[in-house]
Amino acid sequence: MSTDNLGKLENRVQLKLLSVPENIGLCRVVVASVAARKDLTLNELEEIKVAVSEAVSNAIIHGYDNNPDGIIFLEVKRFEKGLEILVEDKGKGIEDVEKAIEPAYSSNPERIGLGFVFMKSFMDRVEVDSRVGEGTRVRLVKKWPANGEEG
Amino acid sequence: MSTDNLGKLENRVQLKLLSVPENIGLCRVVVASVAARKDLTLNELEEIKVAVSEAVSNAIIHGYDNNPDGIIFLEVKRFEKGLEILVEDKGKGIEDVEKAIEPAYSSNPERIGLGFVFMKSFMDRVEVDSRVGEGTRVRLVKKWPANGEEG
Amino acid sequence: MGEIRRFLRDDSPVKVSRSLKETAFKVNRTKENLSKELGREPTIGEISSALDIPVEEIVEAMEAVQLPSSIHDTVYE
Ligand SMILES: Nc1ncnc2c1ncn2[C@@H]1O[C@H](COP(=O)(O)OP(=O)(O)O)[C@@H](O)[C@H]1O
Ligand SMILES: Nc1ncnc2c1ncn2[C@@H]1O[C@H](COP(=O)(O)OP(=O)(O)O)[C@@H](O)[C@H]1O
Ligand SMILES: [Mg+2]
Ligand SMILES: [Mg+2]
Repeated sequence: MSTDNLGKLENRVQLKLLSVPENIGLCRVVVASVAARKDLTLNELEEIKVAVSEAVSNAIIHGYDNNPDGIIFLEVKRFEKGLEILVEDKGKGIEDVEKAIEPAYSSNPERIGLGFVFMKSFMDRVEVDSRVGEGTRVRLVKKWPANGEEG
Repeated sequence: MSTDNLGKLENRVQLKLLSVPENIGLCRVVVASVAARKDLTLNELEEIKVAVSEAVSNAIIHGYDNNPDGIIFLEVKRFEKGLEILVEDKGKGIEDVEKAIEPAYSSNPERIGLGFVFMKSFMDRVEVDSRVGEGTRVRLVKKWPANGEEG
Repeated sequence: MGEIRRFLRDDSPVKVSRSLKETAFKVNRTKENLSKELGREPTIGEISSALDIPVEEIVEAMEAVQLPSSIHDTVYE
């Protein structure tokens, strides 16, 4: 697990929720409210929300095979210089992480396999830690961009 | 602790957050997104949000004396027939709960002492469990009102 | 305690929250106007001060009018 120097911790929220699809929206709202700094643009906030949706929907769809009784852990930490998000499930885990994060790879032939591509393109750091039969943890880091007049 | 027959559990979310004022808004949003699935009116949803704000701001202001390092626990459970909310702090606790919930009582002469009045008027059940030096737990229950055609 | 229910009565169902939709509409319009004016995308803070709407409300409104919460929702449903 890498460290990023993100400065002082400003807020920290941890959630434990059921793996039901409606909680994807809840995770988006929670992350957006913690992240919503005045100097972000709406597009940047939207990108962070998309990255979180992808990680949480993976936990539900793949980690727990759409079983609504699974538990998802979400942690959001806002620092002076950026945001750190952890999404964790105790589901089936990923056999080959390298392959899973390849663009257009999906273990389900009906899916498009772009979840990790979105996470990587919208966040500054994406780390996947997974063990078969134990679960998966995705760490997402976004450094605050320099926006606005000072930008 | 009383039991209410609220039927089948539909969603459950647990949060652990820092006692910073910005998290009052976060708790409102979380409760609103879990609650908003039902045939509630905007006004009823707004009342639930007010009750949660009062409980969470009490934890911050009284429980932790505005110290931002305290931990607040929020649990929201949506059942078929109603909503259950727990707000917990590990702060200073309440010496005399009976007195604390009296209308217009506040331990701080500059405050108006209507927090519990709002909670009681907007929710169907308000229970306070507190121990000096250990903390306070407030349980709020709202039964879904009979709105619309079935009403 | 009925007098405590001092809020503007709004008995419209939650799912079609008109006020949030209106906020989202205003936010999008202001975002476009400010983009032209500034020659870049405005920040949430700039939109918030232009409309005099708190950041928290902007965030909530933008989420409320969101389409599928993941590109996967369509597949999932
Ligand atoms: N939380 C998870 N648990 C188990 N497997 C996962 C998890 N997240 C991702 N995967 C695996 O990684 C693959 C690629 O994920 P992704 O890029 O989001 O594409 P997609 O979701 O469309 O399959 C998935 O098909 C799945 O096999
Ligand atoms: N979480 C808490 N921890 C400690 N004391 C509390 C807590 N919640 C309420 N109290 C006590 O109960 C009193 C009444 O609360 P409330 O009705 O919300 O009025 P107010 O917040 O305006 O004082 C407070 O003044 C405080 O002494
Ligand atoms: Mg995916
Ligand atoms: Mg109070």
